[in-house]
Amino acid sequence: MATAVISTERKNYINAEYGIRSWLLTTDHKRIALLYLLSITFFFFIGGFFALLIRLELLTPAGDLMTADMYNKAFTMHGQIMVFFFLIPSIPAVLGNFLIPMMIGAKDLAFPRINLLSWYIYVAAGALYIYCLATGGVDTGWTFYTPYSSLFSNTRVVEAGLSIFIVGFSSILTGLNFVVTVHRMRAPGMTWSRLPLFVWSHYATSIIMLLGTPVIAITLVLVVLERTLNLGIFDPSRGGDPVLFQHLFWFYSHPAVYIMILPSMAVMSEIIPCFSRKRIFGYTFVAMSSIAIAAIGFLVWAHHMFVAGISLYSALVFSFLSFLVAVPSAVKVFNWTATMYKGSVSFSTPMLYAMGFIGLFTIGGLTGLFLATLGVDVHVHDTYFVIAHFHYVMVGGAVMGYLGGMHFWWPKISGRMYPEGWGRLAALIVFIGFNLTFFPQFLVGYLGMPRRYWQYPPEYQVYNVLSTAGASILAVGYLLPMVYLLWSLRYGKPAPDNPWQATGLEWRTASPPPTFNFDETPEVTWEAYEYDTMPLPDEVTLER
Amino acid sequence: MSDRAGIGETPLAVEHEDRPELRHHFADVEQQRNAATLGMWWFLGTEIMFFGGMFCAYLVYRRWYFPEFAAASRSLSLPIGTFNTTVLICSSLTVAMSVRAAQLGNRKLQVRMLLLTLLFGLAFLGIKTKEWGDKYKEHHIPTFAFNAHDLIEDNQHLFGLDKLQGDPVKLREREAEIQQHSKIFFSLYFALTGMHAIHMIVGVGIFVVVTWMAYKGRFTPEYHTPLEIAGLYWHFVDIVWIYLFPLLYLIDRKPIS
Amino acid sequence: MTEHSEHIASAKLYWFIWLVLIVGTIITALVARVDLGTYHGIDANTVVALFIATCKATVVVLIFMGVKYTHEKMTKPILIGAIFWLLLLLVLSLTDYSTRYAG
Amino acid sequence: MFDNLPLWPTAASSHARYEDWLFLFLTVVSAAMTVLIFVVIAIFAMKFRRRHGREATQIEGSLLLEIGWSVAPLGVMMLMFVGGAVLYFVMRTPPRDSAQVYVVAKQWMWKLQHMEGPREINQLHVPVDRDVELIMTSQDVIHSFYVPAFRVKQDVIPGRYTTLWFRATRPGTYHLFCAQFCGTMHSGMIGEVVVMEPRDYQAWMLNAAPSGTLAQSGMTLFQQLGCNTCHVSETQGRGPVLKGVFGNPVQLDDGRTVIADENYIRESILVPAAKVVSGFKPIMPSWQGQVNEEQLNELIAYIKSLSPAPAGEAVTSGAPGGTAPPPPAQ
Repeated sequence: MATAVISTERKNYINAEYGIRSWLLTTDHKRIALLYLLSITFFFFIGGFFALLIRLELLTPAGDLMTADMYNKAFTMHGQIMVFFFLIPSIPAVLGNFLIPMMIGAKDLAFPRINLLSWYIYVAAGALYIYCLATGGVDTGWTFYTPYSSLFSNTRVVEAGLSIFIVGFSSILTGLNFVVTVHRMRAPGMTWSRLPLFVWSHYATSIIMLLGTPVIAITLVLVVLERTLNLGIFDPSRGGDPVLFQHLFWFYSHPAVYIMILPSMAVMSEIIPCFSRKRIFGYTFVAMSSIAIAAIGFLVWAHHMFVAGISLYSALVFSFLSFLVAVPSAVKVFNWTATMYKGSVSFSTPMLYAMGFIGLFTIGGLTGLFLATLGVDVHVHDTYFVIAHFHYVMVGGAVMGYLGGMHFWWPKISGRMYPEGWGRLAALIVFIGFNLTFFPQFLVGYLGMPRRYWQYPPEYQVYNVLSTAGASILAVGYLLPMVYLLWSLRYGKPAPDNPWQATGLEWRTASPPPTFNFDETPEVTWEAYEYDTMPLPDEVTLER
Repeated sequence: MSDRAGIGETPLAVEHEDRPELRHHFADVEQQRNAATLGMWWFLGTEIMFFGGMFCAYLVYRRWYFPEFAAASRSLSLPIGTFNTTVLICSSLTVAMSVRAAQLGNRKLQVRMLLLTLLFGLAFLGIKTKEWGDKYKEHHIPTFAFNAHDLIEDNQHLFGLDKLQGDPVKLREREAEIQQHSKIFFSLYFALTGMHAIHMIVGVGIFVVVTWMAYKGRFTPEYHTPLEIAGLYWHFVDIVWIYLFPLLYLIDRKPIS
Repeated sequence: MTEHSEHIASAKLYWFIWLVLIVGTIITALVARVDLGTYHGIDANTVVALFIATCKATVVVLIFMGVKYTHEKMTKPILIGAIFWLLLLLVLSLTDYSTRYAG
Repeated sequence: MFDNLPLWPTAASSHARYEDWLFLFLTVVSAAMTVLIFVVIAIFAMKFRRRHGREATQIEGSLLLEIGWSVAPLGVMMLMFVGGAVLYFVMRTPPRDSAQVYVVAKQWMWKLQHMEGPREINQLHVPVDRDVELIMTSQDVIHSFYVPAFRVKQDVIPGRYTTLWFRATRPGTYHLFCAQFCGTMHSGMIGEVVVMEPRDYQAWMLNAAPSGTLAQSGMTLFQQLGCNTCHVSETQGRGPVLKGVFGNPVQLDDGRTVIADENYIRESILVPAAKVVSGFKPIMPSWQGQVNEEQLNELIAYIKSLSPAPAGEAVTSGAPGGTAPPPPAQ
């Protein structure tokens, strides 16, 4: 029966070829996106497992669940895995990879084989990291601060450093591919001002990947050499300056935050117009704010170092510049909100994630101002206030965007509809669980609880208990989509080509798309987000 | 910013039988070539930042430890350094010439120029190896029994050691400092020239392939993109050396009064 | 979409550039041995050496790498952008290092 | 459990008050913005909810609005910048006449040394209403000195000194944390700052001092390390007698003469073979890596104390107190 069905079924990128070889040697950007999806999900759950260990340990003030060394390794590997193996590749390598060629009307990325190579590099780096983890792990904190990492730590710093060095190349190659694709592969009529904002944001992200990643790559090489060959570039006992390491590290790692959040903003700029049935408010400003964030994001790195022993003058300069980067982020938030004005707003799952994103990102962004304000940063730096802040941006922002995007494009990727009711429930659970986990951390941070503490004074316990409780809710919120999205692969309703009646080019081809995306190269004669020309989506399709 | 938008009107179904080098997802050779060169330029931008991290460290320590950097820089051989720079410049010329030969469709000249490029590239690496060997003999390689005693002997005045003769404790401390700080110079020297050499080795590898392709007659006046982008890479590596030469060899070569 | 017509530079020009580069290298090496003095704490020898290096790099980029003749509009912005980014790294780091022990 | 649900940390220093006001200002602005965004989203979501095929009104955007909501926040943020910069400037500029305390951080403890002599571990006693400047360095990795109640924090870096100052305003006992991850027992690198009324502080100082002059600790250490088995007091052992050595010339076995100052003593402990006293064999082991900076200071202080105060008088080749100079033993 199955064969008969398939023979009549349209050929798409999934059923075009069969067998493991057809996946491992594919150069189809959509298949590579799925390979990335599998691998980053794997790392997300490893990273999440470490998060769970951390939260359980912090349930009580005493260090009772794990030893101090285990705890230090847990938060280090939670950070490194989540940052380098999940967040940085998440939206770009999965959704970006899948969608950018389709959104601009191309058959593939400019360099399909390099795209596959970048996945193999990711896998190689991931394997090395797993080896590092299995043979004892690493305990330096995700920041690798010298001289602890170069001289004092007895853990597998070399393996971890090399693995992150390697995964950097995966990121560089992805960025290179995106930039060239956007420049060279656009379909006729797809001018820069007609580009979906998703593409604009990814273009900005790619610039950061290209110009920032090499700096951390060489810095980590120097740390590894320092550890293995006894160089002294970052070691004060041999005339080096440990603060120089921090400069070079944050030169990449601050912009890396924008590598994580910009793609999520990219997703928002697609979802919000679609579910408000409106052209996005201030297209040019939203597009340019992405570029501005990428550019100004490089000028603010030393705000991670206000108490690290940099000069007073330097701190003033970096504090000032840090405030500037808040402007384009604020512009985006205002524009998304304004997009809903006089729209026709529906509460579908992606839109729920989007509204959650705006709220949480607002809190995450505003608390960033506290950290840019010099006198306040002195107190809250390296406390749970910082932890809360960047989780609001990276989990409340980046992960919410990722989940929203996964739901939005799931029908396109899989050709199936997910169960809408479950989707909304999961979005709600994630929102509640997230706030319960991380809001108490602002309070306990202002009270002075330092980060990376395995045991802590008992007066901080209440907040930690709340946080752990929230984390368990959050865990349910993350597992739920896993379950019903997998379920939908088999039992979900077949998705129409354009279930949301969205305007992007990716919706003008089949779900799932054919191998070369379009049967005929589209010619674009319309502006982006022309929702007045689209009919309202069929409500019956939306409700399961 | 509005450079030409991509794909032409060619329908997807048309396979490009007449152009074996054209990959399926491009509309025409022109687009493919533009994509490749653009990709290489962006990659070179990445490379600038890759070396940039080391240049940043270099700048900081050169300001901090100028006498040590100057003395250590003097211990590098200026004639060899200058000669090696000219070798690399010659290789850049032959690369440019080989691209030109491809544009003109002259296969013989192309191959000859590429072989010369390989020769110059290997010569550069050989001379570099010799320099490193000398540094090894002088105990100037960090880690391997590093000792900057000769620098201290030769540069008493530069380090102000002559003024410390009456104070053996201070003298000894200063000497220990000089050991450390010149080791930092050599750490950076080996990091920078080592990374440059790795790029050279990769470059030689790429050019072996390109030379083979040229020999097989793959390049025509219309299509020689691999040669072209390999050339861009080679020139970039040359430019890095053009900066490394004054930054490492010529920190302070003024006659000592 | 016309077939791309590449500019083919003359062999003479390439040889001339080669000569310029070689001469530049030799001048750099010779001038380094002459004390050009220090002005406002800036060592003139270093300035001259880096100036010559920049000239050499510029002609390599313009002629050998063909930026002078390219139809590609993005090459120059990329190049200038990357150099600018490098300067950002160096200059902003130096805001710390040049003032750290000032107060 | 809710008995100890603090919402605001104790403010016990001159910086804390300003910092709290600044923080409050930021919180109010942020809360207002957050509420505004949440409420607007809620209103839009409700009011423009899709029902009965409601049609959206297409709006392109508004330049005026864009400029407005770029510039207005920037203005407010400049207030924040100036407020924060002023406070930071004050924090980074210690008053001239502050009492100085030396801080040495190491994995995983704080060692504090008052100029007046008392030394403490993981505890810092300071008088109320007095400017105190900490001059800090680390023996190993980067640490960070953090007292939440004072709202001060500064990384402590090996190989250089960083400083931090505060004026405690309220007596009490406050947390001292290490805020920069420094290895296994990072979270154990905690202590307390005890702020006392001046009178109590004086009393504490008097009590603390006797147990802790540097020289006394040095003597204890001298015995613990077994130095006294060779450097016997009064009679000649395998090593030279140290009484009266400090500040005086010492004849070396290569014929040179050096003055036994701090650096000489330090070197002789760390690299004994460098300058052997004439008449002795270079048999002393090196203590490099076995005694730390502080212990060196203690040992030097002890050896100093063995020489009577007006050292450096014309004592040619021997020590006061009738001890014979070491006999040449070639």
